[in-house]
Amino acid sequence: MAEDNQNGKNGNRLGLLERVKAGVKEDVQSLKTDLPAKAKDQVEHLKDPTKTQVYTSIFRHKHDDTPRNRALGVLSNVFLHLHPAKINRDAVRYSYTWGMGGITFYLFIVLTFTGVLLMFYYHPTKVQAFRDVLYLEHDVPFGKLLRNMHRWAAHLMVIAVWLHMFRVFLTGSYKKPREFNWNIGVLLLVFTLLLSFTGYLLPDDQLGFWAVTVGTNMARATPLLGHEGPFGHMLGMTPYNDVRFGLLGGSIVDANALLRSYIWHCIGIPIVASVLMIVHFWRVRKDGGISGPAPVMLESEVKEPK
Amino acid sequence: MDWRQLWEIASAPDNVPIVGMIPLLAFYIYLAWKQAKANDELIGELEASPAMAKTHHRKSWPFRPGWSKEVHVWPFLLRIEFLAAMIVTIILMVWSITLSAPLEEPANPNLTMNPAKAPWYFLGLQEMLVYFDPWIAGVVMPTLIIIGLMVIPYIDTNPLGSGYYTWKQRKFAIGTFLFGFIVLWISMIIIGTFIRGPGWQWFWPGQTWDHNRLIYEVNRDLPDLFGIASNWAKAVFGAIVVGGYYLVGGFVAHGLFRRYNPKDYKRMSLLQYSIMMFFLLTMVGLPAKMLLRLAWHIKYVWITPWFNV
Amino acid sequence: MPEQPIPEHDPIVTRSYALHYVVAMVILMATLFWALWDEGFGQRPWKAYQQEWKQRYTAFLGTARSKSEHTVTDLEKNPEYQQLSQAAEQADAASKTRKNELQKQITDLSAQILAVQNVFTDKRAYVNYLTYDIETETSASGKESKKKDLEEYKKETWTVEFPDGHKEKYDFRHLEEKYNELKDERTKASAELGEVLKPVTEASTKLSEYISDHMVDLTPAQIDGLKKKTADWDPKIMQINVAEANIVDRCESCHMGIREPLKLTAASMTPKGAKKPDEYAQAFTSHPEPDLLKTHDPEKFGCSPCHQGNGRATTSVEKAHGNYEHWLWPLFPKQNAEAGCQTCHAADMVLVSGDVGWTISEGKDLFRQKGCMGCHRYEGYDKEPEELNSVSQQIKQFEQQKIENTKDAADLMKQADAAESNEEANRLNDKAVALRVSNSKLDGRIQQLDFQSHSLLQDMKKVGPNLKDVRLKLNRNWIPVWLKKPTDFRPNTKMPNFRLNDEQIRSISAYIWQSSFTDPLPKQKTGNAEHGRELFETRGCLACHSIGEGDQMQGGTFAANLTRVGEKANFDYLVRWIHNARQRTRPYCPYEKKDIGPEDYAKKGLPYVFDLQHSRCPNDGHELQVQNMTVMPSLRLSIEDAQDIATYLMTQKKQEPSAYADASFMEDPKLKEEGKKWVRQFGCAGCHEISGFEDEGRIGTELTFEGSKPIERLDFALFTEVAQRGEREPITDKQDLARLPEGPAKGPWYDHKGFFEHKLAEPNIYDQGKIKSDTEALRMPNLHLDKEQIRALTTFLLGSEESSLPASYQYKPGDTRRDIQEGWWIVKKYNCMGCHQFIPGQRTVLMGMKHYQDIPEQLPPKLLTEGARVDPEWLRKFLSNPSLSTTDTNRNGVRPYLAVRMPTFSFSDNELRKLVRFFEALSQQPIPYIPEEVPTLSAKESDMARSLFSSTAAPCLKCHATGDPQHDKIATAPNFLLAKERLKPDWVERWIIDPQAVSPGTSMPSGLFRKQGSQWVFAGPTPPSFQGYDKDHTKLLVDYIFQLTPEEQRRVAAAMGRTRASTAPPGTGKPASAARMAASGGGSR
Amino acid sequence: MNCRKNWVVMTGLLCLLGLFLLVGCNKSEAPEQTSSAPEKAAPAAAATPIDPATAASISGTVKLEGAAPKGAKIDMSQDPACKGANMAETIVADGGNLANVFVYVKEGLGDRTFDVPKEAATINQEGCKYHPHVLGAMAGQNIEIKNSDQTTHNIHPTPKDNREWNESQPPAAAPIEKSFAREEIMLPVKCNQHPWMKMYVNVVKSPFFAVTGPDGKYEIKGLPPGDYTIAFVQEKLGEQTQKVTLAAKDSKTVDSSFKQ
Repeated sequence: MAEDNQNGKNGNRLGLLERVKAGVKEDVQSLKTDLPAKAKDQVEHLKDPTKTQVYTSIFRHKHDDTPRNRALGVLSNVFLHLHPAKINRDAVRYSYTWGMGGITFYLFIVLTFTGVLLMFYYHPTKVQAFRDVLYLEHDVPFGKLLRNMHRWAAHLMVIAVWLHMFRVFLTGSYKKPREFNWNIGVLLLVFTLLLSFTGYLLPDDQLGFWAVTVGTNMARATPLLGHEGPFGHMLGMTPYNDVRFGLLGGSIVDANALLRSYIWHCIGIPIVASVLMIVHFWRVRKDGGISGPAPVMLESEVKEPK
Repeated sequence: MDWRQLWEIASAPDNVPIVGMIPLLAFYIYLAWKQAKANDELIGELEASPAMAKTHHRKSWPFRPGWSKEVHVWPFLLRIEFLAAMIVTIILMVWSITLSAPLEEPANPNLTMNPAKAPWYFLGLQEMLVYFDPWIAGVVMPTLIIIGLMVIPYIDTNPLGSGYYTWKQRKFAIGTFLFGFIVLWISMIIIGTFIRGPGWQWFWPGQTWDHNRLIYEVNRDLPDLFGIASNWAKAVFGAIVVGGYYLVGGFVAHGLFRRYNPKDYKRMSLLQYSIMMFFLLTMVGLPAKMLLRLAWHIKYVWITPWFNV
Repeated sequence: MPEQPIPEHDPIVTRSYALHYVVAMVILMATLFWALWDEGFGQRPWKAYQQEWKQRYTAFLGTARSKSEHTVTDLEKNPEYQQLSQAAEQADAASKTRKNELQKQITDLSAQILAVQNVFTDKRAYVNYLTYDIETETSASGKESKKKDLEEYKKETWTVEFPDGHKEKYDFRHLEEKYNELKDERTKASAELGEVLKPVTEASTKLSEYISDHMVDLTPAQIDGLKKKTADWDPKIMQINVAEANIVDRCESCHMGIREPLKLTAASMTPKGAKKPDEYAQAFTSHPEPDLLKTHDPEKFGCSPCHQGNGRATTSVEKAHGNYEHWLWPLFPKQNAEAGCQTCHAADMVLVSGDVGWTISEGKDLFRQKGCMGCHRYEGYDKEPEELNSVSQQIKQFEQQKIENTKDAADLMKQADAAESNEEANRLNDKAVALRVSNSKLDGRIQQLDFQSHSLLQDMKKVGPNLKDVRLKLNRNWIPVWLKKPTDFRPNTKMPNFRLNDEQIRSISAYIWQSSFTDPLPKQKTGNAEHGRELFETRGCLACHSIGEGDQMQGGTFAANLTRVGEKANFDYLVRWIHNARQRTRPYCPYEKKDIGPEDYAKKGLPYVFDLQHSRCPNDGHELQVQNMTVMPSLRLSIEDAQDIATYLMTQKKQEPSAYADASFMEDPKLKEEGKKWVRQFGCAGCHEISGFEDEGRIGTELTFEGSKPIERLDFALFTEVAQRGEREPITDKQDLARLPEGPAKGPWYDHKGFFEHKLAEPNIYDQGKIKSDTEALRMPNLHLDKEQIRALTTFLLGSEESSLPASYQYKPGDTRRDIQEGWWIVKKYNCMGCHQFIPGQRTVLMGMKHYQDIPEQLPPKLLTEGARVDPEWLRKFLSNPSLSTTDTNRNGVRPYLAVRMPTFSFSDNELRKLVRFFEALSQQPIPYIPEEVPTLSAKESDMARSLFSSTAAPCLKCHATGDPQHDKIATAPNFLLAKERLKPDWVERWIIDPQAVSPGTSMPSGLFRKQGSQWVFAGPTPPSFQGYDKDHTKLLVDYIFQLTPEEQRRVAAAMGRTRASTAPPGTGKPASAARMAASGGGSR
Repeated sequence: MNCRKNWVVMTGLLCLLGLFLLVGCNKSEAPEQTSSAPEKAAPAAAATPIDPATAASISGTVKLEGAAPKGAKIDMSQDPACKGANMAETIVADGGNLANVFVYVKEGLGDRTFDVPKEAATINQEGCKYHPHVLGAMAGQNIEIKNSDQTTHNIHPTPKDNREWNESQPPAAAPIEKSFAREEIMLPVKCNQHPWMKMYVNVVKSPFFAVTGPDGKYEIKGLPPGDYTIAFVQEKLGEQTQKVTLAAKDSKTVDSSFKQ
């Protein structure tokens, strides 16, 4: 517009005004016709949100029941791509799988979530630990529920891991080519128990204190490395330098033990366990998905080694 | 019958998982057994008629030609996974609302708890403390369990039974595992939870946990039974007994294994076979030692200046 | 494989999970809502309490308000009120017109200000902006031009439209002026309005003050305030949070009424129609002792430090009260609520204010009186032996120090002699000198400690009698009978029942008998039993001892019942005991650990004399125990009186001593060793002095922190399960069952209270069903306590906790309040409260006796203001010798007219010091006391005072003793001559103005003086010489009393003998002869 | 799948909403049931009227069994202002008639309350002696104490259940007015300056009391019909009680006797 005016200075004053008038009129006219059309168009567009750019940027394919899109639904999803697009028809049978591996993983997620929330309220010090738990119980909104869920999920996870291992053994799923993954699984079982055990001390109550005392007292008797263990003396083990001291950061269960168990519980073991989990899941896929249900094999079909 | 005592034990918040685990385990064993039975029957049939073996789809579930052999993960698997997640969430929430996690008195090193129990999943090991010195029960045994579990895939040479439930084709493997898991691990936990009361004494279910109960028990060492007094003699004697156990037991086991499991025996290399034998004998050694302790009050078999077994 | 029909369609693909999902979803959502509900309500039961509170309290306030209104209506009838109300109305009326004018003016001005302000602020903003621009402009020319702009702008005019419609134009300067002018005006008007309203507000304040001053309860307005507060109440958690002590108490979330200003009882909070108060009603009561909350401000103390429980918890009553497993500090039971006091006030024998009838104090007393501390250590109780120990340790240390100092000094001096320079030598010499001086200081300290140990030996007391004297004192045959079951002989004895078997009795009695002294006793004459009875009943024996059994019993419970003493005691010994209970047969040397006899003295050629002045061991010079370790004092009776009393006591026996079965086995030396074993086993030496057991330790557990012992450490033995489940009451013995404060167990009693109560009711209860040998069995004897005593002791023990509160919360004052704390231990130790009243409302033993019902003036004086009354130096003298005389001791020093006798306790210096400080501190008197200077009276004033003193209207000498034996027979008040040395003048003045306020119930009447203006004048007719005297009459009298001489007193007494006392003629002040004094004294009768 | 899932969620939500509405309704009903306000504390009971038409009366004589002790003479020489003769008044019996016995209705009046008389009961101190020796008064009734002697007295009641006080009263001083709020029988009053001076005030809640005169007689009038326990109290000899049933307009004789 400013430019128009500038130009107008050189030309006819009246003409300029006319042109401005005409231009404005045209603009108004275009608004009158375009707006309703665009609005209609927009409504049409919004009727199917799956076609919007925002939607398609997130979901890269349609969600209808075509086999292609079903497969894409799994493969293009970062959370779901652990799964193959298609699996053995009987592998969805719960009676075979028991679903314990998945439940364990789900519980791990629940524990991580509740655990992080609990960490907001907890200080791993002798003075505050017990008070913080009381505070959680009595003051924090949903604090009690949070703590209960964390605790019970931990117990449930131990049971789920055991059952998972039980199922894997019974279906012979550790056999070739899954030997290594079984080993990863055994390690994960150990870490699950250690996670639970290290968490036991954190409320700093009698229950945890004595459970951990009993537990770590065994470490005294470690052969060679414990001061009460076989040959420990000969290697110069005392209560102040043996493996138990290393575990507790002291000769008794005290502030250092609390801190160590907190760090193992919240940082050390979860990281290691997560890494192992990734390997575990990866290997499940790479070893050919879950083992079964496979067609039964007959003795007669076994190819004897030479 | 002291029902109240029983209820007190069973309803202790930290014991509830165990109480829940027992029926859960029973259910899953039943589930596995049912499928194993169906598969075993199918195997029997197929072995009987090679013709059928050629055409059969080889699963105990019904199948019709034309049904797809593979299904889409989405939605057929994921719907089950989501459902499972929901059910677990529900269980967890209800459990958390109705039952509070235990919180006892602030830690007090001067006040010993009686009984002082480890977390329930370690009670099997704690129970072992009765029969073995801590270095075995607390250190050697867990290590052996872990290693033992890890070597399983490498010593199990049986190619059958991979990916389906069966009993017929894997009698030895499954029997051994059930023995280890159910008898030695789970039942020890149950004993540790329900049976072991104050002073880690044996209380039958329904017996009152009397803190003042005294029992009379004199534990002897095996060498003493034979009147061996000298320390060196004891050490040598113990070594002989333990070594003897492994040798004689190994020989007996060898005889049995060779006779009843000839194919596996044939398939196994020497290393595989000796590792299996070591773990098998060690595992059987546990109840043997327990029996010695419970029936004859024998504390140690092998006494040396550095360690006792 | 059973053939099953194969379905047409693939079930895996066709099967629908819709139903599963619906069900799971419904349940999941339900669970989520459940979790929400649980968080909002399930975990917050207090919300229901607060709802209920709102309704009930509102209803209660409704009735309270109508009552209050009633009172107000009554009040309003009062002329005083009406006068005030009239004044208020008048003030209101007077100010009305002016008030209205002013208010209108202010409104107008405000509107005008607003109008001007609208324009002014805008212009000012622009001016400010221009000014800033000028200030920051750098070039001079620019500055100039901008200044011009500003000037121009300021000259512009703008229109202001005023609220009344007229417009006016202003330039900037005038606008500013106008604005300020209007504002000034408004301020002035407001000030004037305040001035005008002042009388009105004053009058109405007076009116409302009158109402609140004259209302016992709250005024209707206050109640309305409460009502509004309640109505507006939104449920919220109520909490007290004291970070420094880690207190978070939310008790008031349910106990909403605790701090309400009205008294709320469970009954008053019960809804109409309900029969019993429900849990809400019980929760809503106000605190039963609001005064306690004043000294223990809940905002600082919270609730749980006193009551315990889990102050944070709000999820259920059990949780909040801490009545669940794993909570170490459960709420103290209602019956033992006072246990909470002990957690901070363990050092107070008497809880600081108004300690009358407190269970916890009763428990503290019982712990001492029953001799519990003989077997159980408890911080603060019977601490003399420990202190003695530490004193001797210190002495050793100091002596060591001295030796070192001497050595060092010698060393230094040697160095000095060899020093190179004079400065160096001087420096070293100075050091050596300093060491020598410090040695002399150490000598002083050692001396002090020696005195201290002398005192401590004197302070050490035993609950039971000295058993070294049994041969001298007792009927031999009686001993086994007594040991069998002491309560059979003396139902209320302190001696507990040890459940001894016959063998134990035989050997114990043999040991005690054979290890006793055999020194001969002087023979005593039989006295007059009737006179003895009179003395026994009037001299004050009954403040501690009792006599008579069952309903006939009278006297105190502090010491033994003496009814049957004649059956067991030897008359000669009894006389010696009554005459001076502290007299020992032989002194004991703690250093040599042996009793010292005349032979030891003879060896050194010393006379066999041992008492507090001769307390050094002849063998080694160590401090001896020269007194019997009893708290029984000497009543300073003559030997004849002692004989009379002993004779009387001997007559009370129920059977002849000879009727006891022969017990000559006690002479059997074979039993002695066995007996020694049992004496040790049962800890007899905890309460008795027994030969060979002088240094025996306590046999029981320490109880200082018994209440915080984990429950697992309390051995319920075979009753653990029984107690946890409360299935049955294990005590079957009827007598013991009756001791349980809450009766037989009805529910679980696996807690500290249950343990203590059962243990105290039947101390061997936890042996029941157990097989133990005699040496293993529980040793605690049955103390045959009653319900109340057990409740008190349980309360005491429950409160004996290691407090988790910071030290600043413990009551351990360092100022004079500490003197009070220490004093009470001594007061209770010697049962001073059996005779004297220390706290208003406290009943002494003597007050309860029939003998004093008609003659309360014969009771020992009340000591409510003793510290303010007497000179501390005098008090110390009096306490060490209450006869105030070295020769004439068979009398009371201050109140010879009282039959009851202030005994000589032979307090140690230590205790004297503490007692004097105690009395001073109790009355908040400064220490040291500097006596007030009493002005010397002029002759005229003396005359005036004398005339008043002897007037019939103020017949002081009618009651007060004068020293004239004739007169003193009927005297009921102390001699004025004592005043000068004994009393504090300021107290005397307060006393004569209103004696009833100082010592309620005293014989001295109130109303002798009245206030006339600012002057205290005598209430009765005054002698004419008082005309025109404008000083306080009280002051005059006090000064006179403090200057009274014996001669003057005689003169006054003589004056009183004559009929109407006007004035004694001046100049007759010659000392009256003794004969005349006697005559005139007689004349007053 | 999507549609199905939405439907599932909706149903679930609706079900739950319904459920919670139900729960919510139940909740809100509960407090209404207990909303009735507690009401108590009726206004202070007014005096219970007695119909004079039915009023009954009792009268009688109190005797002393056995010989009356000889009145001990009191030596008042201690204070020359105390004039006249004075005899101990512990037991005053003339010809077996016992004086100074306080008679009152101890039980049977139930919860009745009575107006406190406006006029004060009086005690006079004359000749270093109290007149009367035994006084009856109602709780809250004013008692006026005069001193007619030329010496100072002090009045010192030593009650059990009332407040103790002790005031001096110089000669010709204004009378002291006091009252006792609680019931108490044989409340001793004495003068500390004249140890022999002693009297008893009896404070009761009803106006039905009397003190026997020198002839041992007493009378109580205006009693409503009913069953009563009449108590006779003598300062030294203690209390005796008798039961009596009164019909309307009865006038019964209730005698009593004390043994020494």
